[in-house]
Amino acid sequence: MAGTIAGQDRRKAFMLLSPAYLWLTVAVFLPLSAMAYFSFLSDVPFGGKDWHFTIANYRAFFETGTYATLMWKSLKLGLIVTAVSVVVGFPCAYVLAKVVKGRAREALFLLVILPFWSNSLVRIFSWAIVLRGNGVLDRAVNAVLPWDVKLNLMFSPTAIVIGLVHSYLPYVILTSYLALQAIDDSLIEAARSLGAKRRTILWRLILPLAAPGIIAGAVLIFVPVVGSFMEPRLLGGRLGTYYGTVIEDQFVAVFNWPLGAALSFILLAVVLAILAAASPMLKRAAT
Amino acid sequence: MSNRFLAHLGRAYLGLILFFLYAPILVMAAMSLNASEFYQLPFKFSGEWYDRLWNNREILAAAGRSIWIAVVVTVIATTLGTAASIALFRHDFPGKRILQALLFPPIAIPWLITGTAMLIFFFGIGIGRGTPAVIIGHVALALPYVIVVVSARLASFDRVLEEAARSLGASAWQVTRAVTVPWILPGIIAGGLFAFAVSFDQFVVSYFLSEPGDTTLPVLIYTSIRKGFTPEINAISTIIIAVSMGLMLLAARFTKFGGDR
Amino acid sequence: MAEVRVERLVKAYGAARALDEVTLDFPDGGFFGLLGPSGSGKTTLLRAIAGFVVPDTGRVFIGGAPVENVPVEHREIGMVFQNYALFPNMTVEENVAFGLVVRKTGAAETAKRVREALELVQLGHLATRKTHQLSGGQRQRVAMARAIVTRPRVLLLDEPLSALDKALRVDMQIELKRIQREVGITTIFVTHDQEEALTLSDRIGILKDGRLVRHGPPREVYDDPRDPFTAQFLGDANLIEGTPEPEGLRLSDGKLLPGLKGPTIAVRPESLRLDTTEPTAPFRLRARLQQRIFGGAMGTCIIDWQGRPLKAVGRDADFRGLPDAGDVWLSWPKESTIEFRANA
Amino acid sequence: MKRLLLTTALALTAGGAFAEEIRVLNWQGYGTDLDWAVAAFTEKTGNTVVHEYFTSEQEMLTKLRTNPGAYDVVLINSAYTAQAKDEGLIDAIDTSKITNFADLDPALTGNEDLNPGGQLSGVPWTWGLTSIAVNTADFAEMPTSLSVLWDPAWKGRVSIRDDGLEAVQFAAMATGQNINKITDMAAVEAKLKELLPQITTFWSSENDWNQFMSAGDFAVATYWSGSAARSLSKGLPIAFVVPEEGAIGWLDGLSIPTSSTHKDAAAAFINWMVDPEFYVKWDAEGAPVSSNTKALAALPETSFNRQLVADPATVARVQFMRPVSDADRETYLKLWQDLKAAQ
Repeated sequence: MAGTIAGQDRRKAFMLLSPAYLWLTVAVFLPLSAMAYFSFLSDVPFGGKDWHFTIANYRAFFETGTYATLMWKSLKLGLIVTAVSVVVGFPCAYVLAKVVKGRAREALFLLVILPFWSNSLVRIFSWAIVLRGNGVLDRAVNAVLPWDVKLNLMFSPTAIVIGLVHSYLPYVILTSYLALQAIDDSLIEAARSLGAKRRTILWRLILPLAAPGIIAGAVLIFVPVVGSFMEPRLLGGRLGTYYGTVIEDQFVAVFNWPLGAALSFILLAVVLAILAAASPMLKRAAT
Repeated sequence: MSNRFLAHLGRAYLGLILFFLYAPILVMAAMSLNASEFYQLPFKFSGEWYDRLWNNREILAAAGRSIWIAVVVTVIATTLGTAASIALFRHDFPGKRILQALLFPPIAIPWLITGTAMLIFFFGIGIGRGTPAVIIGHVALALPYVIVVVSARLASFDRVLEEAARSLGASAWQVTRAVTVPWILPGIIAGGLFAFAVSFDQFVVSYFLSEPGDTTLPVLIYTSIRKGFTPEINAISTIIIAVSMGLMLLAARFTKFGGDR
Repeated sequence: MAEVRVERLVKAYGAARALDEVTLDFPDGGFFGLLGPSGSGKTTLLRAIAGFVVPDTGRVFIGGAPVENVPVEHREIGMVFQNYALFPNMTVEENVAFGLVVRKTGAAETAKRVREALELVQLGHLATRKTHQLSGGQRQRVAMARAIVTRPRVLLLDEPLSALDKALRVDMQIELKRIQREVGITTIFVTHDQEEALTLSDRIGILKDGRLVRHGPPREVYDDPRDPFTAQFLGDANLIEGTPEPEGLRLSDGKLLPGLKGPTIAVRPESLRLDTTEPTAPFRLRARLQQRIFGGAMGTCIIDWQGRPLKAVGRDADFRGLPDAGDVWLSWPKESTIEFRANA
Repeated sequence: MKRLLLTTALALTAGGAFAEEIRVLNWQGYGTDLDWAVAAFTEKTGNTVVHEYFTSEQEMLTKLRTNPGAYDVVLINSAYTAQAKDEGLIDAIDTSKITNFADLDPALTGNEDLNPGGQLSGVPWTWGLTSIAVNTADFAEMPTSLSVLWDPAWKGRVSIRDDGLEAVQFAAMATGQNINKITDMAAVEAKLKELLPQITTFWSSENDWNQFMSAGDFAVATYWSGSAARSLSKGLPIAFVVPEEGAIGWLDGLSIPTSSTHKDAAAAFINWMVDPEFYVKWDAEGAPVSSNTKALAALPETSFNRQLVADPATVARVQFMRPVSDADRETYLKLWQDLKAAQ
């Protein structure tokens, strides 16, 4: 008899939860399973093609150094972009959360996260206009400096990093800001009353307390950057071949979906391994 | 170094970041008013690209489709996400932690992988590419954002209010509607705005899932960038950024995103 | 209005039992106080009656009908929560009207009953206020009005006055009693404040570790607590232990208390008399006065008897003749001795 | 509104059929998507045209494979026609529906690459050259050799298309080989390895090319003859060069996908595309060489194409692209990918 109300309770939870999970099943879990299946095929199983099961797609990754090189290149890009975003974004979040007060803070905060609602592709393309040789940046620099400068940052890894940092910086600012704002000012005052220096307060108090926010932001940046292909293509020029662009090619041009699936799974495994290694910190971030 | 000096330094830094964030957007807007088709400098003012935009059926259709899809995605993702957040907040059951963790693959897996996986799956089961596939994908990507934002708001909700309402005879649905939802409404609105932004700006998943001739604006922009780009794209982007900023400012008046006290 | 009965209610959280075989009747129209230390299960019992807690086994009846499978919203109860749980997004009026609105009561009827309920709690003039603009006492009244406006069969109060300061609490006790009498509704309330329980209730129940240890009218329970825990929890009690002998209770100092069974008896502090000379009363002990505490009209003496502290309370005037410290005689009338049933 | 009604009425009567929307898959800015041409077609037949673009033949094939039913007309380089036919992506052409067919150059309609299995599967449309174009602001004297791509003086201002096959073919020409029968792959690889550091970025469309060229990013880049004509007419300071090593010749055909649901309208569109009326006007803006002999005859003497075709020395140097075997293509793509990845 006690079971009925508890049972109803469980049914209600189930009814509220099931649409979301059903959706994720159709949109994420089943597709990932389908992709796992595909990664072991020799060719796409439609259009009347011959196919059989094989592990050749995974072997391809290890047979030449090409894919591993690109994987490392993409991981490095992810790390650099994440690091730059955190180093640039955290002080910005700190100023917003702890220095600026009142309505100005609200307005500035909005300004920082507003680019979220503008198209990231267009922003990347804008960088192309800015960075291009004889483009806006070169002209601006030459207008200020008396001697002739040719920066021509376009089509270089630097251009890719600039574009990606620009795209993802608001994430780390947002998460750090929320974490910093939750730190009670009286804690900082208490530390100062105990004679702590600014630097000590930063390292011993603020950074540890804000770490969950910083890490959450870092994950939000690292994951998409490792898989990015559009930014390297548009800003990287001949240097714009990354792991993501190779996967894109398999799906869009070469039509070797099984190889693309296998390459995707290897990337997924690497990303999940990295997230797992960082999970003790992530757990703190989740709570 | 005095506190005041540091505060000034901080503000200057903030200004620098804002400049970094907005400079390319401004350049883009400026180029939509530049006469040269090839973004040549020096700048020569022209409203031609806006004129041409009004006659560009393809861009306008893609923009309309993007907005339409984003609205549908926002409604679905906000509804599902809010329901799930409330259930996770209200009920305790075995396996809750695992279920919660399962909500986040869309964030923890690069979009490239989710997008290509969806392409394979939808192709395999016959849905194929097209708007339904795009909507299914976008909702999945937006869900975690809605759940995070709504759950954060729910965390500050006193459950006794729900009990009070039930003791007064309100059914679970009435409790949700009259007490819980009004309280978390700012969270729902913020979550909805995120869902809209995720969908409207989503390129990767749309790129793999949208059907030729039926693409969303970001996909059209990407193909245009790679296959033939005119400043009409700058024009439409400028309009969109201006409109979305206006909407955001409006929304900001009603909800406080920064959690400002 | 209806009587409430719970039968052999059990609720366990892991190994701990919040309710352990509790059986209790709450008479129709009565004001029943549930009392106990924190963690004794009193709130769990109240929430089980309300329906927020689903008991593992046992039954709950309201108005004679079993309600274990009736969800909260259909139990026709009114409840006042510890911090009132007023809906922050609604005005006073809207809060009070909520129960009627969800029942789809007509607009005119709703308005009339809301007005009546607010009049009853004397808040008619604040109807359109937002709840965060109210003082603690006003909130408490709104919560009351909201709970009774639906004319529930039972009114459940969860520490309704604990959030108020002392002076206000006393006022509200009187107010609560008045409202309950006017409405005549079966009321069950939870408190850890024994004075409040004694003041308000016409019956009380005392819980310990999930078990109901004693229940009945307050005076009866106070005068005859039947077990040491009740005696000590409700009011104050000096416990005295000894060895039962055929002619009486033999204490550790060799003294015999004739006619008492033991092994434990209790004496209320206010029943103890202190003298410097040996009194004639049959129950008297030699002890040592350790400290006299001045408390205005009333005073308290801390006494050491056989290494065990005892307490005596009386008018300050009664203690005037005593030294600040030193040997004294304790005595009490035979009829003030509390004997426990367990001894029988 | 009145005009709209009128055109609709006209369209309905003129076309004699219900107006259909056909989808064309082509390179961006390559003839089929000219505003006036599409408008004229709609006026003639009542059918409307929507475009979709690709940036490589590989992508074009994959788009056909993964979007059945999405396209009605597709432009396929004759080197790829057989592959598309083999995969069942395109149908044989019903030449009776193309009234201008009789005027097409029989050498082209009979081209064996367009007739896999002896069935015409792509209507020859245009042909042209892939060679190099230079920025005349940088070159006082026109280069005569492909080696200009490897010239250290232009390091960082060279561009080619991101296409494995084409890259390999250019390297083959530069090493004096036949592009259709490459024997010394090691030389090709070494040559490409040398070329990559020269490159600033890859171009992927005519529009792209124009933007980079006008921004000064390119000094010398591979280019298509038809596109060069168009860029010239838009006023870009460039010159199209056929170096002594030769140029890649290509023949583009228009095909109808098997999955098309508007085959009659598609045929009508192809017919319009080989119509002299269309071609003469297109050539004025810059176009490749038409397959229609009447159309070519109607060109003015000064036409870029007339001059190009007129020089027998140039024509002799052209190596026409032939279909590539699957194995060779895989080798080329792999080589190209590995070289790019190593950058």
